[in-house]
Amino acid sequence: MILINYIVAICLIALGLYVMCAKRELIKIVIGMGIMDYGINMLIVSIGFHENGTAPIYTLSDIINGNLSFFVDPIPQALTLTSIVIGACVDAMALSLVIMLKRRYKTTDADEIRRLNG
Amino acid sequence: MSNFYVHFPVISVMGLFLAAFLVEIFGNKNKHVRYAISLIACLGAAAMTFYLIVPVFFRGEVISYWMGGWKPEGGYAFGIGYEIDGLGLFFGLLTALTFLMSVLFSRRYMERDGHLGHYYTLFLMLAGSVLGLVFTGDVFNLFIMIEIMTFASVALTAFRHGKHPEALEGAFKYLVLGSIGSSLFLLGVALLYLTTHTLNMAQIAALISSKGMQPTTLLAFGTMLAGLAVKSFVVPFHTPAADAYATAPASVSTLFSGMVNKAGIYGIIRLTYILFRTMDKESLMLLLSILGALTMFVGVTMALAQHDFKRLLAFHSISQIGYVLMAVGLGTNLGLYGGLFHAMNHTLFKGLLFLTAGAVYYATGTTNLDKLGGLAKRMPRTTACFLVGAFAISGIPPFNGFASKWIIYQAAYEKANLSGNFIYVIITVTALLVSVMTLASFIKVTGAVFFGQAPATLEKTKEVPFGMQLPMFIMSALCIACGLFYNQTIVYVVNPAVNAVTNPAKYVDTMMGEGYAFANGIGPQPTTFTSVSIWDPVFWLLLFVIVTCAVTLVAVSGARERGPVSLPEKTDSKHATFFGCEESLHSHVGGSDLFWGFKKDLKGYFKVMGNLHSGKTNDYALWVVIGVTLITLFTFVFLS
Amino acid sequence: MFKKIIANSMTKSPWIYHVNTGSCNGCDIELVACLTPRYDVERYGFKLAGTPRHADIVVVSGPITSQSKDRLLRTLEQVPNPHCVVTIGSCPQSGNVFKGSYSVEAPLEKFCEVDVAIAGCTPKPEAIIEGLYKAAQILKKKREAM
Amino acid sequence: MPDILARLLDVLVVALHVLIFPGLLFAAVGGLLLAGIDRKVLAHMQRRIGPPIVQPFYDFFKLMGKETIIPAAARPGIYKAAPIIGLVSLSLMMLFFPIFGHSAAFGGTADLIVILYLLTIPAVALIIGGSASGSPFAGVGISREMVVMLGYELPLVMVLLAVAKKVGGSALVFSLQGISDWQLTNGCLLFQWSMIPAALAFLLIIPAEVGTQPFDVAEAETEICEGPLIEYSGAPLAIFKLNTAIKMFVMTALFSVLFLGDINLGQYWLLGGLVLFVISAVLTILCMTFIHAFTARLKIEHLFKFYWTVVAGLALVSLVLVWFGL
Repeated sequence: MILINYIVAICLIALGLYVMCAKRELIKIVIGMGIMDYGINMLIVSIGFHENGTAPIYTLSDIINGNLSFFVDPIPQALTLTSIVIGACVDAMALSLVIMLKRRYKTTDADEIRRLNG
Repeated sequence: MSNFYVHFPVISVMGLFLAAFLVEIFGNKNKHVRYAISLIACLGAAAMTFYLIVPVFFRGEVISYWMGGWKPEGGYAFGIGYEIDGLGLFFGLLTALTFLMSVLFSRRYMERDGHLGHYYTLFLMLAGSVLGLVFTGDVFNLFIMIEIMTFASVALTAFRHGKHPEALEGAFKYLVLGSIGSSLFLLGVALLYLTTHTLNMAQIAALISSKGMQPTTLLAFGTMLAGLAVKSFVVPFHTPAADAYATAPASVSTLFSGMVNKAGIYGIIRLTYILFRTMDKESLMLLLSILGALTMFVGVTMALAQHDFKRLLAFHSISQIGYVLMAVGLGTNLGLYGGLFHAMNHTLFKGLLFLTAGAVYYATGTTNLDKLGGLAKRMPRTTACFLVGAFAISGIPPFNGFASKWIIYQAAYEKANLSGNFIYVIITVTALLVSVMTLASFIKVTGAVFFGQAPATLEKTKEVPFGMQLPMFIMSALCIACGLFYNQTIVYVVNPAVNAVTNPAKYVDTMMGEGYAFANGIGPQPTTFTSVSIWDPVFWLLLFVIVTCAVTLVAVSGARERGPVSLPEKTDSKHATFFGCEESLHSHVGGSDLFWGFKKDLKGYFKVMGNLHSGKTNDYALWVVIGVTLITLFTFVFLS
Repeated sequence: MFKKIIANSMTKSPWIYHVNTGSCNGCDIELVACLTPRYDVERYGFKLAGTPRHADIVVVSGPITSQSKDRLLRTLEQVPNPHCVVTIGSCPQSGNVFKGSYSVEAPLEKFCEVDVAIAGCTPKPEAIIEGLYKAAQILKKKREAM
Repeated sequence: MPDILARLLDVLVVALHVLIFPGLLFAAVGGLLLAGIDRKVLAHMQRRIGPPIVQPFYDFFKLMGKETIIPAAARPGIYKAAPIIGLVSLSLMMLFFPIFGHSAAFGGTADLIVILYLLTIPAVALIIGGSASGSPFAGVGISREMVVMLGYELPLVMVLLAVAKKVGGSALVFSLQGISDWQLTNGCLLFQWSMIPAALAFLLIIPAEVGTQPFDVAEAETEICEGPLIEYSGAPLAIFKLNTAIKMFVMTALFSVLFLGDINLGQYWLLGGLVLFVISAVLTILCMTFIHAFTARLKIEHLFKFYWTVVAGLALVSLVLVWFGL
């Protein structure tokens, strides 16, 4: 169950990287960035996942008994939330840059947007 | 209130972020208000950072601060902690100095642009994020700061897209490649959390030290290292740096080279020396040194082929970061001293050079080497500052670049001698050679921009206003002072940072409670600076001045016997440039014509490099993916 | 003391800058012949300089064509003081066989002061050496008068 | 009171060292004489009589007496200061060499990397001065000067590293004093067979560093009118010519320090200076005059290729041999 999460996450990251390397359309490159982000988010959520875990509510007696492994780790979820927000911002920024590039270069083909070379 | 200064780091970071929003709210209309807010925020943050020198550098304290008072409980750190040791403060000082100079420069430099409210907002966010990055003691917080930094950098790169559409292109590449780097870093953080269940750097260091390296930890290390390498723009991740530095406004380029790529180097040092403590592995040293050597060579050779002032400086920035990485990667104390000192010097002289490039742009409206020329007569102060920067970066004694490079060469060759590995000899030779090539390409800039004959379009060029000269003067003075008094600089500024790096026990203890580090097997090992050989630039300069005085005295006393000096009064043919008997015309040897012989012999190499730097986002992404994969695989295979 | 040393040095290291103003190359070849091992003017310290800024003696050959007149005068102005002007051959002195041609401006005396004129078409290397040596002595006098 | 007198005497001795004996005056006179010897021997090799040995002195004084024309395109300050900076740093180089025992003002505080970098100052002064004069010929000249520098710097670096490793063994020795001390006990480095390629490479570097034919592409007076020096006249030109002459002396003296060791004649330091001068003269004739006499000027790309293949190859051979303990 958890293994498949990891496999899917790695596949998503690889897919994202592949899209960034191989697709010439700028919007597709941005989509690749998004896919890679989702892969990593999935990985982080899976790290905190716990089979049959409960919400992270515990009492003092649990701490004293060292019985702390029955709940899902909340920190990775917090990390994921933050990371999703950041990812969304980055994608928005990238798309706005694509719009400006389309206006100035009249194209969204990465092969033609190469005035800075050499 | 004896230790009121523990609040300073957090106030300075938050103050910069707060000011960023205040500028956006109040400063969009009134230019005085927005500049006042930015200047006060920068001055305040810088002053607080500089104040921390007293407790951290002089008294050797490590300052810790828990956000919201969430102290560690039961041996686990839950809250976000800020922790300032010598290393963090060292880079914090460089950051503070850079944004202070840049904000002073920005007032006049940016006056012709619109939307300056946004500019200062992003500027302050960039400054705050880098300061937060070096002060934070939490890995995830580090990631957030990296993301804010990338975000602000990208937006600032594209700031002048109205006049220069290439800025958009540079920004887009920077964003795409930067996002790969930060995603990888996040991946590493997640993996690290999987094994240690904490995000606090001090605790991670202690736990890894006691548990040893597991495969997951190793993978985390590999991906984090690769991510930070992308952020510090080492080869093969350097391409977005060249594009972004070249197209951003010069004040922003100063920030980039002065603090953004230093942030990556800071991360690498923190990661390898303190967090994972993997610098005792020969293979990692080899990896970092080779990466560094490759970076400096590729950077400098690409710089030789450039036609744009700022793009050339950008490639030099990459090349100098290679020096720092190589020296730090040697894993010896001397290497650390050299590397950190060079990082500091790089901030000084490269910041200065970008400022002069900005001044040239301000005065002439272009940075194309083939269109400039003869500015020395029209902008004498800028020329003088540029020469200081150029000599410093080329390592001409007695400027600061020489002192740090000199230590780096010694460190590299000593490392070669200790390890018996011939690769380090090659690295040493490369480092020495790159220095000459740096000189060569700055000669090219000097000849193409400041000396020679001015084209007709630049006849009316005037010196930049004093507001722009002041930061250049300060940086030049610091360049000369750090070169002359390099021993004192090392003892008072670099030494605390090196001690913090080699002695992480205190870092862990301050955060997690006394004795925590020792319990997890981190012992103290303080270090002192010992150079292989001696050289006293002050003495040399003294002798230089004495002899110069003597020569001048002889010259003055013999002035009657000597031939007369004939100064040009107006344009007459006696003082015109000799042109093979013809009337002298405007003729200027542009930047692209220099080094013809050199380029012809290495035609193959330059052709390949030119093709590789194709400018296509996909190609660059491929470089990054290949590089990242190789680094991760290398660490995974050779470090276990 | 230095004044004397400098004045003496003037005679011992005159550097030559050679301008051809439409010469048939006969005189030029003879001037170059002076540098060869057979005549070796370098033993007196003579040397060919690459630019008028380094020159002490400007050697002019050829009949000063109209095209080259301005260029010659411009070059002469760029030579630092003290300097001498030496003409080789008859052309710059009189115009030689080209005299009266619409495009020839000789003699050179019309435009500037000539210190030594070496006659002949072409003068022998011995004569050229003698002339240059005399020019070097004039150089010393000019220096002393400065 | 005697303390102060003793201090004053010390200062006076240092001043004498700096200005007269191993410093400015000695370097200048020795360099000019070397240049004279070079010209005389060259003339004899070409079956000429040649100028007198003191000819460079005449040239120097003559140029001092000429008018200095500062061209309109030049920056007067840099134009005048560049040659003096070159002269002073070159003459200070002589103080670094531990050739006169410990009488040298710097004792043993110099090291190879410092020397390597100080050697670039005169070249940089020439380049900056040349480009400050604003002539396009100078532009071509400085670019060539820079390419020549790129050419010889690679082998020079390798030679110096080989010396440091050979002398140091397990602990590196960068200091010149250490190198000459080692040679006092172990004999000249030149006679260590693994160092012979390095010595040859160094001999080939000297003419490029000084800029004599066939490596004088930067100042080729027949094609680019003396390159960086084209607009120079009068006293600054005289000092540049003096710099070239001192460079001959400094480079050959560096060779004798690196490969022949210390000339320490104790109280007969004047004799030591003479011995050094004789060695320098022999080396000058060997590596500059001979090569000058039977070669024509190289093209810049050939020069660069020559240094990065042949000379760097020689230096590399030495470095590898030394590295593997031979």
